Amino acid sequence: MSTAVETQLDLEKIRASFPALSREIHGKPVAYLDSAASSQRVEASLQAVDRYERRHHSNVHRGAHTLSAEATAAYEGARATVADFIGASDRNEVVFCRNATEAINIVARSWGETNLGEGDRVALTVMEHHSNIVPWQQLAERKGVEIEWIGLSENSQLDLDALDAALDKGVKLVGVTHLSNVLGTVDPLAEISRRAHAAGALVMADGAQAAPKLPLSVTDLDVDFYAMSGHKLYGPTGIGVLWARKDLLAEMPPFIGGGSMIKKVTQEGTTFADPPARFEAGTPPISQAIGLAAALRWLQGLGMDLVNAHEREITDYALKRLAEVPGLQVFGPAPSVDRVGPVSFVIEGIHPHDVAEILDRHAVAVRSGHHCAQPLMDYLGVPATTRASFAVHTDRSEIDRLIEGLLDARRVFKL
Amino acid sequence: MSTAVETQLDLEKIRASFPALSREIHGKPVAYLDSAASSQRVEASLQAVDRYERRHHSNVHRGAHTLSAEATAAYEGARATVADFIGASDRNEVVFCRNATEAINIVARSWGETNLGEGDRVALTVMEHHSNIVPWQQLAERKGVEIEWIGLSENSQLDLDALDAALDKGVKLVGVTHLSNVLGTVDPLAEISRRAHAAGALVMADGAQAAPKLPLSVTDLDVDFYAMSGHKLYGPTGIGVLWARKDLLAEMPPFIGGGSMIKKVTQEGTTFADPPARFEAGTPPISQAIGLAAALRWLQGLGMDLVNAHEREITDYALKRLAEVPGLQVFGPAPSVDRVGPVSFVIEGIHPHDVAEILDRHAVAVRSGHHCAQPLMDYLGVPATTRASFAVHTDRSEIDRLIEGLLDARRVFKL
Amino acid sequence: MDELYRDQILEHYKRPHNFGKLDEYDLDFEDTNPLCGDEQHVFIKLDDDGRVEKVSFEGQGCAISTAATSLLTDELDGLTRDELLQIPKEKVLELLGIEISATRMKCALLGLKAVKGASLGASADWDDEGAPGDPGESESL
Amino acid sequence: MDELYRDQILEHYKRPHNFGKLDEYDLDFEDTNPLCGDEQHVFIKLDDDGRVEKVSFEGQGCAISTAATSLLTDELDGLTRDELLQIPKEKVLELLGIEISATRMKCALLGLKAVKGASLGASADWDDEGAPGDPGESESL
Ligand SMILES: Cc1ncc(COP(=O)(O)O)c(C=O)c1O
Ligand SMILES: Cc1ncc(COP(=O)(O)O)c(C=O)c1O
Repeated sequence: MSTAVETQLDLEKIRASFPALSREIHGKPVAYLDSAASSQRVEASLQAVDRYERRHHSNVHRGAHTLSAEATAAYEGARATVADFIGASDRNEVVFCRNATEAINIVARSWGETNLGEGDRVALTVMEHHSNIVPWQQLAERKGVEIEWIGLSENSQLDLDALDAALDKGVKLVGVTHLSNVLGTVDPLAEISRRAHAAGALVMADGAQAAPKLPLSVTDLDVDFYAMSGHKLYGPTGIGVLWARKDLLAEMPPFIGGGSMIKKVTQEGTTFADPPARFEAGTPPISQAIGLAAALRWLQGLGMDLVNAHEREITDYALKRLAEVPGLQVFGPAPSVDRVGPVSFVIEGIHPHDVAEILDRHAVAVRSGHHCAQPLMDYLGVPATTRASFAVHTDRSEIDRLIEGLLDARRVFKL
Repeated sequence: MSTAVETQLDLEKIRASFPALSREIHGKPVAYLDSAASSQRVEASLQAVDRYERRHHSNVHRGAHTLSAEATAAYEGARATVADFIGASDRNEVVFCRNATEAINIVARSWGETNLGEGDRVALTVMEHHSNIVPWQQLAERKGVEIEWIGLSENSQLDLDALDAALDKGVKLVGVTHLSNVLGTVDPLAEISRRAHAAGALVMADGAQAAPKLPLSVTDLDVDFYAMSGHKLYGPTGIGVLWARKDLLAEMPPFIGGGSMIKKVTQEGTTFADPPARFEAGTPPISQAIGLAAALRWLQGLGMDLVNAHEREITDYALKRLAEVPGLQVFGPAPSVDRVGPVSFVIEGIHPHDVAEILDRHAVAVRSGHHCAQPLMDYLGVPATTRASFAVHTDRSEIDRLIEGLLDARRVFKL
Repeated sequence: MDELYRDQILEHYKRPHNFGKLDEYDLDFEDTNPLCGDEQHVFIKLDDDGRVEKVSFEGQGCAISTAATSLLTDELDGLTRDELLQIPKEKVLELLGIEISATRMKCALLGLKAVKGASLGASADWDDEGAPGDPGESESL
Repeated sequence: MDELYRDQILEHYKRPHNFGKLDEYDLDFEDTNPLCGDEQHVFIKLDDDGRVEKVSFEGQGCAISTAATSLLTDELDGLTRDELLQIPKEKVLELLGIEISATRMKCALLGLKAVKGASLGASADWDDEGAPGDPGESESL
C-alpha cells in the first residue's frame, strides 16, 4: 500500500503528458482504447530519448571516448531502472531484446533447447498470447517436446486443478500470462510458482500486459522468467525485456551470435561473455532502453499502487456501462481485484471488425480480431472479439463515448 | 553518375542537420570520428520519428482504426523506402529486425539450419565482423558444418584465388563484408557473386558499413542476402534490415515465433504467414523503421554518388595526413575507389586504448580495440588498433584535429 | 444512409447468397485473413466442359467480406478455371459499389482470393496490403 | 605533467616489473577485457607454506592495465591464496595513485582479476562496469 499523501491519480495532468491524446480523428479527439496492443508514448520518455539522441549518442561498451562512456552509463542505468521496476535484485538479470516475443523465444531457444528433449512436457494455459505458444510449438517440433494445455474454470480464471494435473504428469516448464490480453484475468503467479516449483517445474511468465498495470516484484512472485515489452509501457517500440534468475542465465547458452556477446573469437571457435551481454548480440536498442527506463521512472513517480487502482476503477466502470448495450456479451471474469485491463466482447449480429470500424468514426480506437490468441478464441467458441483496453490516462468520458459508438453500431446494422 | 547540377555536397548545410555535432566535450565541439561504430542521428530522421510518435502511433497490421491504418501505412512505406534505397525490386524482400547481427542470424538459423548439414562448408573472409562469424560458428557447432577462411592478398584486398580454392572444395555459402569495418576495403561483391554462383554457392553480404557510403543495388551486385543496421545509417538503434531474394525467403522456415508471423495457431500446431511477416514476430520496431526510412530518404536527397565521393575524399585526406605522424602504421589498402571509410592504425609505443583516451581530451572521438574483428586482428598480428571513421558530415578540420591529437599523444608518452 | 454499410451490403451480410457447403464439388479452398482470423471456404462444382456449375461458401466474416463473397459468387456461373484466375480485384470492388479503405481491402478480397485458391489448388499469391504510405511525411497522412 | 599518464605510470608501462613467464609456477590464469581484447596472463609460484614466492605476468595491454599489474605484482610476496582473493579493488587504485574513469576501470582491474583467477583456478566473478548512470536525466551526464 502506498503511504504517499495522494490517494488518486491527477488524471488531467496525466492526460496532458500524452501528446497523442490531443490527436483528432474525423474532427474529434481520439479516445484511444487500444493500449493493450500498443500504448501511447509519455512525454517524459519522448524527451529522454530526444536528449539522448541529440547530445549523448554513441555505441556502448566499446569506446574510450566521452560520448561512448555517457551512452554506456545511460544504457546500463536503464538496465538498473528496469531491475528496480520489476523488483529484481540484480541488474545483470535484465536482458534487453526487441519485444516480449523475443524474450520468450530466448528462453525457448536457449533454456528450452538445452533442458528439454523428446517426451518432456511444457504446460501452457489456453489464454496465452501466440508469443508464449509458438516458440514452444516450434521447440516441440524440433525436439519432440509435448505441450499440455491448461483450461479455465468458470469465471474465466485459470483452472488450478488442471495445472496440478499437468504438473502431476511431469511438466518441466509452465508458460503462463500474468494478465490475459483478452480476458483481463490476472493469473495468481505466486501460487502457480509455488505449485510448479514443488513439482520441479520452472515458470515462464508473460508480463507484456501486466507490467503497465500491476505493482510488480519478480522476487515476490518467485517466477523464473519474466517477459515484457517497452511499447506497452508508454515507452518506444523496439525494446523488450527478459528477466531471468541469475543462476539460470549463467547456465544458458547464447542464442543470437555476433559482436558484444563474446569473450574471444578465433578462427577455431568462440567463447562467450557473461550474462546479460551473452544474450545481447550486436548493437543493442540503446535509445529504446533509455526511453523505456524514462517511462518506468515516470510510472514509479505516479506509484504503481495508484496506477493499479485507477486501472481497476476504469475497468469496473467499463464493465458496468457495457452491460447496458443490448445483445452484447463480455468475456472474462466478473469485476474483482484479479480482473483488470482489456475488456473483450461480441455484439450479436455485428462482426467485431465492423464494430471497430464504426467506433473509429466516433474516434474511438479499439481492436477487433483474435488478438493473437487463437487457441483462446477456439476455447471461447468465437472467431474474433472486439477489445477495448485501457491505460493510466483513460477517463470515464472515453468509456461513455465507447458506449455511444456501440449503440450507433447497432443502429447502423438496423438492430 | 549523377546528372544533378550539384557536384559536391554542401557540407555546412549537412553539418547543421546533425544536432550532436554541436555537442561540446571538455569545452571543444566534438570531432565525431566514430561513425563506423554508430552514426549520429540526422534531424530529418529525428523529426519523422517525433511526428510519428506524437500523432500516429499504434500497433500495425491488426487494427481497424485510423491510427493503426496510419501506422501500418508508415511502416510499410518504410519497407518500400528501404527496398528502393538498396535497389530491391520488391518491398516484400525486406525483413525488418533489430540490427545487422540479427539479420545474419536469421539467415544462419533459417536458411542455414535447413540447407546445411554435416560436412557442408561455409566460406568466410578473415576480415568479417564477429556478426558474420559467430552465427556460422554456432551453426558449425550445431550441425557439423565446416568453415573455410579466405585470406587477403597484398594491399589488404580479398584474395580471389583463395576464394576460388574454397569454392572448389564445394562451399555452399560465402559470407563476405561489403566494406571492412577495420581496413576500409570494399569487396568486389558482384565478382564474388559471379564466382560463387558459378560454383553453386550463395552469398551473404554484410552491408553494415557499406550501406551509408556506397551507391547500392542488391540486384546489380547479384547477392543473395544483404544485412544492414539503422544506427550506422543516421537512423535509430533497434532497427536492422535483412534483404533476401524472394525465392529464398519463400522457402525459409520461420525463426522467432509469436504474433504476426502466423497464418493460424491451434492447440495442435501452427501455420505461418508469407514473408516478410513470417520473419517479423511480435510487435515490430515501428518507429525505428520509420526513422531509418527518413534517414535513407535524406541520403537519397543528397545523392549517394556525391555521398560516396565525399567519403572517398575525406578518407584520402585522412590517409595523407596520417602519413605525417611519426611511428604510425596504417592498415588497409592504398587510396583507391575500393578504399573508403574507416582508417585503422597503431602508433609504436602507445597502446590504442591510450591513443583514444588522449584524443578524447581533444574532443576527438575515435574507437580503439579489436572492433569485433578478432580473427582479423590475429591475421594482422596486432591485439588492437585505433580506428578513425568518417561520415557524410566529416570535414577536413576534424581530420586536422585528429592529427594534432595524435602528435600530442606522442608528446604525453614522451616519444 | 451509411455509406459503407448501405442496405445492399447489410442485406448480403445478413442473408448471404450461395452460403453453405455443396454436397458435391470439384474444387474447394479455405483462405484466411491472418490479421483478423476470418476464414472463408469456397466450394465449386464444374460441369462437363469444366465451367462453374455451382459455387458456394462458408465461414465467419465481417459485413464487408461476407457481402463481397456473396456478391462475387453470384457472378461465377459458366466461367472456366482460367477465367476465375483472371478476375481482377476491381471486379469485387465494383460489385460492392462502395469505397474500401486500405484496412478493409483484405476483407473485401478474401472471397476472391479463396476462389482463386480453389481454382489453383493452392494459396493465391498477391499483395492486398494497399499502398504503402510515406513515412518521411507522416504528418500528411 | 599529465595527470593520468604521470611519469610513474609511463615508467611501469614502458618497463613493467615482473614481466615475462616464470619457468616454474603453481598457479596461472589468463583473463581478457572482452571489450578491447586486452589479455593478461599471470603466473604464480608458491613456497612450501603456500605463500607467493614469485609472480609474473605477460600480455599486451594499455598503459593503465600494464602499470596497474606491474605495480600490483610488486605487492604480492608472501600472501596466501586466500589473501590474494581478499585484495580489494581499492588497493590497485591506490597503487596507481590516479583517478580512474568508469571507462578505464576494466583496464585498471584486469591484472587483479587475473591474479584472483589464478588463485581460484577459475574466472573471478565481479562487476567492474562502474556505476550505471541515470538515463532519465541524460542531460546531467
Ligand atoms: C562490418 C560490420 N558488420 C556488422 C556489424 C554489426 O552491426 P550491429 O552491431 O548493428 O548488428 C558492424 C558494426 O558493428 C560492422 O561494422
Ligand atoms: C499477453 C501478451 N503477451 C505477449 C505479447 C507480445 O508482445 P510483443 O508484440 O511486444 O512482443 C502481447 C502483445 O501483443 C501480449 O498481449
